[in-house]
Amino acid sequence: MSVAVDGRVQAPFGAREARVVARERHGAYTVLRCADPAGPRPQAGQFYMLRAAERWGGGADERPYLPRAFSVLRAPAESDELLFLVEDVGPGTEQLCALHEGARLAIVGPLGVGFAAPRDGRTALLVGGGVGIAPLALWQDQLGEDTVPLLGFRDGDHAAGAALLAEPKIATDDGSAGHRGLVTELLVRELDERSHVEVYACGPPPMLEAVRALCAERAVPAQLALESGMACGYGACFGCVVQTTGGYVRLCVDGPVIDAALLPTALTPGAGH
Amino acid sequence: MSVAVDGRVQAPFGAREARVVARERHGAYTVLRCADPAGPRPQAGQFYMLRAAERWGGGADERPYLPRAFSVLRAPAESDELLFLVEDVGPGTEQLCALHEGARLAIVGPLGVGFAAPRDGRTALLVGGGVGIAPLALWQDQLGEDTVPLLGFRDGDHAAGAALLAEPKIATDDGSAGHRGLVTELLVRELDERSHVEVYACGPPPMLEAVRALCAERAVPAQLALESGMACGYGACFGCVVQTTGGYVRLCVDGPVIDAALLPTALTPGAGH
Amino acid sequence: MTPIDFCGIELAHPIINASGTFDAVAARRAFGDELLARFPFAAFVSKTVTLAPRQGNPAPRLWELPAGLMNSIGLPNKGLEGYLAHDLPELARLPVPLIVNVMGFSREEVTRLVSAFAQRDEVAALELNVSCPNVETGLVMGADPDEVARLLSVVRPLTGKPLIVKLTPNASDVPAVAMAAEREGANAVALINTIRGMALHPRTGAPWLGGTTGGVSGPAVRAIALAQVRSVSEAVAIPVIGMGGVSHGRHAAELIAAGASLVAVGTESFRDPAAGARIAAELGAAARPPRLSGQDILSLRG
Amino acid sequence: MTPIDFCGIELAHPIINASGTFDAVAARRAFGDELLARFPFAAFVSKTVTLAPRQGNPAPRLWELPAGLMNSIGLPNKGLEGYLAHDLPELARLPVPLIVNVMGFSREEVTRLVSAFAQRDEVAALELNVSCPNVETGLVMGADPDEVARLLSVVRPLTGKPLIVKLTPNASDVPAVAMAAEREGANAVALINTIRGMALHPRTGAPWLGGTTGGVSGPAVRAIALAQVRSVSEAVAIPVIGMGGVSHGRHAAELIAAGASLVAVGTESFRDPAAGARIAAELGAAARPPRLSGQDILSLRG
Ligand SMILES: Cc1cc2nc3c(=O)[nH]c(=O)nc-3n(C[C@H](O)[C@H](O)[C@H](O)COP(=O)(O)OP(=O)(O)OC[C@H]3O[C@@H](n4cnc5c(N)ncnc54)[C@H](O)[C@@H]3O)c2cc1C
Ligand SMILES: Cc1cc2nc3c(=O)[nH]c(=O)nc-3n(C[C@H](O)[C@H](O)[C@H](O)COP(=O)(O)OP(=O)(O)OC[C@H]3O[C@@H](n4cnc5c(N)ncnc54)[C@H](O)[C@@H]3O)c2cc1C
Ligand SMILES: Cc1cc2nc3c(=O)[nH]c(=O)nc-3n(C[C@H](O)[C@H](O)[C@H](O)COP(=O)(O)O)c2cc1C
Ligand SMILES: Cc1cc2nc3c(=O)[nH]c(=O)nc-3n(C[C@H](O)[C@H](O)[C@H](O)COP(=O)(O)O)c2cc1C
Ligand code: FES
Ligand code: FES
Repeated sequence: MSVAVDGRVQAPFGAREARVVARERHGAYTVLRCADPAGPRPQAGQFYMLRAAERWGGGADERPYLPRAFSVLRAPAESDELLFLVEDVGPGTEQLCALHEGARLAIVGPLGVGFAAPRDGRTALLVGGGVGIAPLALWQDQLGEDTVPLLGFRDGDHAAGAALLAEPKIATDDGSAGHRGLVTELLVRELDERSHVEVYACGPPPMLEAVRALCAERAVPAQLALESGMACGYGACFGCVVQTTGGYVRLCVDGPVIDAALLPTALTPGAGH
Repeated sequence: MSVAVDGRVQAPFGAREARVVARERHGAYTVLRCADPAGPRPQAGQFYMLRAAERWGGGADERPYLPRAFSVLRAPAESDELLFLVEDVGPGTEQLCALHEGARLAIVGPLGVGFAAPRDGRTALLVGGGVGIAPLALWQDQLGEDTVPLLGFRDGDHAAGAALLAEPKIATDDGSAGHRGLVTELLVRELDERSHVEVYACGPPPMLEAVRALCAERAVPAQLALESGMACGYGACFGCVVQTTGGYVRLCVDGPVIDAALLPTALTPGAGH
Repeated sequence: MTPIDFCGIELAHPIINASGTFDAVAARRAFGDELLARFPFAAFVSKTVTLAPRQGNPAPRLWELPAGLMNSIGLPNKGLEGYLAHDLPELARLPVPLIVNVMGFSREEVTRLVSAFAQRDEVAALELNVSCPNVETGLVMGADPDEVARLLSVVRPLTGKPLIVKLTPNASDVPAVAMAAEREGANAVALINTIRGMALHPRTGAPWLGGTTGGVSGPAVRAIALAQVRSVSEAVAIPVIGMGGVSHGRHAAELIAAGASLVAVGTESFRDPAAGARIAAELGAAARPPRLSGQDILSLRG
Repeated sequence: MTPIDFCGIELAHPIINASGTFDAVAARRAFGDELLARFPFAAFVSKTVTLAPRQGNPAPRLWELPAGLMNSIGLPNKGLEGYLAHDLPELARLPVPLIVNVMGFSREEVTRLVSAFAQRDEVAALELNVSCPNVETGLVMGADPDEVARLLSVVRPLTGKPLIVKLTPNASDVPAVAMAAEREGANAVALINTIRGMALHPRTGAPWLGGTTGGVSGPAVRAIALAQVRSVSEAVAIPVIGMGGVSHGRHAAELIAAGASLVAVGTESFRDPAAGARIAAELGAAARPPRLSGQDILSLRG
C-alpha cells in the first residue's frame, strides 16, 4: 500500500466499483459493508467519495447528483472490506441507506490526510459526536494500544452507534444512555484526571469548536476531523475550503484532519450539520 | 362511471396514488397490475400518465423527469385493478419495469378518447404491432362479441405478448411464431376474405401508416391509436400534436384514437418508436 | 391563507399558472367539473394570444431534459378573433380572475391586441409576452430596455388594466429591462420565461425539435430563475411574479423571499394537474424563509 | 483516435478539461503517478490566473442542483508571480500541452498577464476568461462585443500564441461577442461558462453561497450549452471549444455535431476524476451524429 510523503494513503485514479456485501442497522445509523478489491487499506481519518452506481438521483429536489463524502468506519486489515457509517440526513444518504446487498457503488478513495500518531507517547482521547464516531473507530483499531473513547449522542437510538467502538464512555442529551449532557463534559473530566494526552475529535461543528477551545485553553494537542460541503474530494473544485491561521485550505486535500492549533474556529459554514 | 359527451371517461382531477400489486413478465414485456381504488373504469384506447411516486429519475441522461403515457391493457370490470403493458425502451420504462409489488405510482387518467364501437355491426379487426397490442386487449374484452386479432412482433420473445389476447393470428419478422412477415400481410388476407369490417390498429408508425393506406385504398373504416411524445397528457402543453386534414390536433385530448380518414399520414415525427 | 392584493386584484393565495402551461378548456374536458370545484390557481393566465391565428411549430415539440423540459411549441393559438369568440367566454366562467397574455410581432400588433381587451370586464389584467424564445421578435424585444420602453409608451395609454411585462431570461441585463418597463408604467413584471436550448436527434444528429431550438423549463432552471427574480426585485418597486422550476411550496417560498409577490407554476403542472393547489398548501404550511435583510441585499450591490 | 490539430497544437483526442474543474497538482497528491500515466485530458487548461493573489469567496462555495452544481469559488489563485514560481514548473511536467487561463480586472491587467506568458515555451496557448459570473467585470466585459473587441485589439499584438476567448452565456447575443473576438484576431472561442444562479439557506432564507450568487454547471445546462455552441459555431470560422454538462461521449459528439472542434469536461470530473478518459473513449466508439447538413443550418437562420 503506497503512502505518500505527507502520510496520506493515495487512491487509485478514477472512480471504481465496490459492492455492498451487507447492510446493518445500528439504531439511527446504517453500516454499509463494501467489498473494494481494487483499493488500498486506508488510514484512519481518510474518507471516500461514494455514490450509487445506478440511478443516483431522483430524490428530494431531484438530488443527489454529486458523490458524497464518508469517513471509513472500519477497514479490516486481512480483507478487502470497507465499512461506512451512514446517517440519513438528506437525499444522498437516504439513497445509500436504502441500498441492498449486492448493490454497486462508484467510489473514489481513500482521500485526504488522516490522523497522525499521538505526539511523544501521549494517550489518545477519542471524542466523537453522532456520526462523527466513524473515523474514531478505525483509529482505535489502528492505534491498538489504550485509547479512551468519549462518545456523545442525541438520544438512545443514536447511542446504539457507541457499540462500534471498544469500551466507550457515553453521553446523551436526553440521558437515555450514559451521562446526561454533552460529551465535552466527559472530556473535561478526563482532562482533569490525565495530563499526557492527545485529543482526536470528530462531530458536529459546535462540538468540535468546544473541543478546540477546551484544548487550546489547557494546551492539549488536538487533531480535529472536520466536515465541509464537497463536490470532488480531490482538490479539483476549491469548494470545500475552511479558514485556518494560514488562510483558506481545501479540506479534501489538506484535511479532513486538521491540527486544532491551526484553526481560529471549528465552526465551518455550510457543513450541513 | 362518468362518461363525457364526446365519449371519453373523465379522470379524477390531479395525480393520485396507485399501487403495484403484481408484476408479470411476458417475454420482452412487463405487465404491471395496479390497484386504483380512486379511479373510474377506463374505455379501451384511453391512456394514463404514469410515474413512480418515489425517486422518478436518476437514469440515463439523468432522466426520467416527466410522467409517461401508457394505454390500458386490461381493466377487469369487477375490480379496481388496472393492467399496463410496458416495454423497456428508455429510462422511464426501464424504471417502471423494475418496480416491485407494493411500489407506489403517481397516476393521472383515464385520458383521451378511446375506440368507438364498430359502425353498423361491422366485425372488428384488431391489428396490433409490438407493445401496440395493449389497447386492443381491453377493446377485445369490452366488445365481447367476435373480434379478429392480428398481431405482429419482432421475434418469439416479443410474440409472448400475443397470449394477452384471445385467439390471435400472429406474424413475426423472423418467423419464430406464426406467419413469417408483417402483420399487414395478415390484414390483407382478412380484407380479401371479409368485407363488412372495421379496423382498430395500434403499433409502430410504419405499421399504422401501412394499415391506413391499405384501408383507404379499400374504403374500410379504421380507427388508429397513435403515439406522440407527451409531457402532460391533458391538453396543457400543446406538445403532442399530430397533423390531421383539419390541421394539428393534440393527441392527448383529441386522440389517441383518430379516425384514419382524418390522417394524411400515420407517420408521427418523434413518436419514438 | 389570507387573500392578497395584486395590482388591485384580490387573490385567494399567491400561486397562479405560468402562461402556456395549463389549458383550462382542455382540462375541463379531461377532468370535468371537478377542475372548477378544485381549481388549483388563484388566477388564470391564458396562453399567449397573437393577432393572427398560429398553427405553432412542427412536431416534435418536446424534449425531456435532466430535471427539466425543452419545448418548441411555437405559440399555437386561434388568434385574437378566435380567442374572443371561443376561449374568452369559457375562461370568463372560471372561478378566478383572468389574466390574458398577448404577444405582437410589431408595436402595431400589440396595440391592437391591448386595445381589444382594454374594455373587457372579463379580463382582470394583461401580460405582455416580450420573451418567448421561440419567436424571433420575442427574443430581441425583451432583451433590449429601449425596445421595451418604446412598446410600453405606446400601449400604456390604451388601458387602465394592470399591465404585466413577461421578461426573457436570455438577456445580458434583465433588471435594466425591468426598470425600463417600470419607468414606462408597467404595473408588474413576470419572469423567467424559458431559456434558449437545443437537442439533437439521438440517431440522425439533426435538430430534434421542429422549431430547431426550444425553451428550457423545470427544476433545471430553478436556481437561474431565483437569481434573476432576486436581481429584478431589487431593481424595481412594482410587484414581481416569480417562476421557473417551482415544484414544491418550498421553492415558491424561496422566490417570495427573493422578492416575488406571486409565484407561477408551469412545468410541474405537467407532472400533476393539481400541483398548483398542492404548492399553495405547502406554501401556506411552510415556515417561509424571511425576506432577505437589508444587509443581505446590500451585500449584493456593487 | 487519430491526433487532431487545434490552432497548430497537436492533441491526442478532442477532450480537454474545463478551466477550474481539475487541479493537476492536487490530483497528483491524491492519486500519485497513476494520474500522469493515465492523464485523462488531451490538453490541460489551468484554473484562471489573476494578476494579484486571490483568497476566493467565503464558504460555503457549493450548492447542489437537480443534475447540476452551483459554485461561488471566486477565482482563488496564487496570482501571476505565485503561478510562475510554483504552478507553472509542475504543470510543465504534465504529459499534455498546457493552456493557461487568465483574467484581468482591466485591460492593463490582462496586458500584463498575457505578456508574462507570451514567451513561455511551457505554455501552448492562452485562454482569456471574460466570463466568470462571480466577478463583476467578467460578466460585463464578456457580455459586450465592443468591450471584447477593445480587449483583443490591445492583447492580440502581445503574443503569437493561440488566444482563446472564453465566452459568458449570460449575454443577450453571444454570437455577436464571438464575432467581435474573431474580428480582432482571437484564434478560438470557448463556451459555455457557468450560468448565473442563486440558492437560499434552507433554514434562514439568506443567500446560501458566500458569494451570494453562483454559477450553474453540469447536465442541467447541457441543452443551453448546445444551443449556444451551435449559434456561435455558425457565426465564426475559428475553432470552438464546446462545454457544458458533458458527462458521456454522446454529449461530446453532440457538441461536435453542433460545430465544436474540442470538447471540455468540467463538473463530471467531480463525479469521476477519470471521466475525461472515459468520455474520450466513448466518443471514439460512438457513431458520431454527422455534422448538421447545410439545410439544417439554413433552417436555423433568419
Ligand atoms: C470528510 C467528510 C467525512 C464525512 N463522513 C461522514 C460519515 O462517516 N457518515 C455520514 O453519515 N456522513 C459523513 N459526512 C457527511 C456527509 O457527507 C453528508 O451527510 C452528506 O453529504 C449529506 O448528503 P445528503 O444528500 O444526504 O444531504 P444534503 O441535503 O445534500 O446535505 C445535508 C446538508 O447539506 C446542506 N444542503 C441542503 N441542500 C443542499 C444543496 N442543494 N446543496 C448543498 N448543500 C445542501 C444542508 O445544510 C443540509 O443539512 C462526511 C462529510 C465529510 C466532508
Ligand atoms: C397514448 C400513448 C400510449 C402509449 N402506450 C404504451 C403502452 O401501452 N406500453 C408501452 O410500453 N408504451 C406505450 N407508449 C409509449 C411510451 O409512452 C414510451 O415508450 C415512453 O414514454 C418511453 O419513455 P422512456 O423514458 O422509457 O424512453 P425515452 O427515451 O424517453 O423515449 C423513447 C423515445 O423517445 C425519444 N427520446 C429519446 N430521448 C428523449 C428525450 N430526452 N426527450 C424526448 N424524447 C426522447 C426517442 O425517440 C426514443 O426512442 C404510449 C405512448 C402514448 C403517447
Ligand atoms: C410547454 C410550454 C409552453 C409555454 N408557453 C408559453 C406561452 O405561450 N407564453 C408565455 O409567456 N410563456 C410560455 N411558457 C413559459 C412559462 O410560462 C414559464 O415562463 C416557464 O415555463 C418557466 O416556468 P416553469 O419552469 O415552472 O415551467 C411555456 C412553457 C412551457 C413549458
Ligand atoms: C467549481 C468550478 C470552478 C470553475 N472555475 C472556473 C475558472 O476558474 N475559470 C473559468 O474560465 N471557468 C471556470 N469554471 C467554468 C467551467 O470551466 C465550465 O465553463 C463550466 O463548468 C461548464 O462546464 P461543465 O458543465 O462541464 O462543468 C468553473 C466551473 C466550476 C464548476
Ligand atoms: S471538494 Fe473539491 S476541492 Fe475539496
Ligand atoms: S401531452 Fe401536453 S398537450 Fe398533449
